[in-house]
Amino acid sequence: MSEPTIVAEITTEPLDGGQLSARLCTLEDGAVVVFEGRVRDSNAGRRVARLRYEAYAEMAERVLAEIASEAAERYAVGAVGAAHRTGSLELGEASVIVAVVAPHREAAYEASRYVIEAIKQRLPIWKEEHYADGTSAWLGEQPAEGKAP
Amino acid sequence: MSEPTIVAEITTEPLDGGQLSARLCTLEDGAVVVFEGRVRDSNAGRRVARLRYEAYAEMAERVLAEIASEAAERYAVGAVGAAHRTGSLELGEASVIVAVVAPHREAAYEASRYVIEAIKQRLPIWKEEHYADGTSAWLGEQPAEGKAP
Amino acid sequence: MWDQTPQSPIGNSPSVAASTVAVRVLLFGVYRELAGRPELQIELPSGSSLAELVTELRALPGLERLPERPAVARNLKYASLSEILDPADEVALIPPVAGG
Amino acid sequence: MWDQTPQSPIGNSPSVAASTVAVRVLLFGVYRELAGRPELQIELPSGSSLAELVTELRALPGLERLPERPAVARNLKYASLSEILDPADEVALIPPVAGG
Repeated sequence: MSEPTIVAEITTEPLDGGQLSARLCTLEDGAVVVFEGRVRDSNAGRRVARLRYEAYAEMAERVLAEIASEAAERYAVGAVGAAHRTGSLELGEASVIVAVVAPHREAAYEASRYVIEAIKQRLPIWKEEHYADGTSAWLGEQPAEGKAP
Repeated sequence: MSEPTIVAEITTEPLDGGQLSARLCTLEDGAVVVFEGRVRDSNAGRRVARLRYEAYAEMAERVLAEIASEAAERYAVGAVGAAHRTGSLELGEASVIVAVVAPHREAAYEASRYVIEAIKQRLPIWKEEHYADGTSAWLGEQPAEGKAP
Repeated sequence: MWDQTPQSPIGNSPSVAASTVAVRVLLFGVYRELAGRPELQIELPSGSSLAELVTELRALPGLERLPERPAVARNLKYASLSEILDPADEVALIPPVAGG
Repeated sequence: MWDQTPQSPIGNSPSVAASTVAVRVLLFGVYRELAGRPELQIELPSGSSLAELVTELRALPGLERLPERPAVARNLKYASLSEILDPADEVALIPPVAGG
């Protein structure tokens, strides 16, 4: 198997998982796993109207490429692609996609899971939820104490 | 959450995972996992030219719906869709797709994995590999002894 | 152990008309190729099990290579070989599956 | 513990010109809102650590609510608060991330 392909993008454009996986797939790859994270209409019991994602874009692209490369080193995959959207998103729109293609399904699932968990832990992106009642809040999924998460 | 949606199809038409997940997704679902199995150009060291899938179609649609329903009972998901293609497939074409949408990603990944593993264990579908050297062989991934696999 | 001759009318069966069962047998994949055909009609004594049907089938030309205990489906569901056949059952012999 | 006055020229620093470091500090999300701005320029004595930079920042209006030990990045990489600042470093304060 040749060196795995890595794609990592931070973009304000709408995301398309099928398009990303089509770009990555080769005839050696029998398994494709695409994860898509979408804007839900509620969170922690509150009605969400829309979201805004803010990124430290230059760093986030590096970190996303690092995460994808780590997954490609750990698992026997042909390619790992990940993209995160920034700016304002409506309900139902995709905020993140992860596409992994691999000769076999076990590696594809595991690499996919690795990437999305790492994104949630350390991609420098922030989410501001705007609620149906007109208020808004910044979310953070883990404490920011100390050094690198 | 309302009753999960179940889609199960055995078809000779090309499969499209993005289309299937789009049909299933609601605004309650923040996570989408799409698995696609594709025809690889080699298997067990032999060059594959194309595949032919044969199904006991009437039973396979029932079994596929059962599998999808089992996944929807076990995991907190909004919908489970699965489709398997039959007939002749060229290299790179999708033979199977599984789309799961769920409020949260853990359930989406787990249900997706459950469905594809169960498909491989008990969906009454058979695969004839046609090799580059002109020969062909029927594949079977587990012994057929005794009762239901 | 059974042959295809209908059971004697003085057998145990309460109904004379039900002394045999006719089942449709579907064959797929490698089993279909062994038999050289996708479907068979088999008549067996009433009360025969799926295991006994398999024994009959293994006596047919080409099907000697069928496993002694293949996976089977009865009326679209996986079934145990100990199940007793009903008239008009549709039985399928299920080779090792290879979906996905 | 440090103030923003340049270190005395008779300090330990071998080069007089390097007695202070000027760093660019980027603020995101909730930290940006606390500061009321996305970016600051801070001058610190040479040899200052990231922890010392954080102490300086927490003395600024609005940033009192910054955690004592926030996550930080230095030149696009997560960094330990014990790291010593280099001139022209780009430092970012990283609020709890919420990608995905």
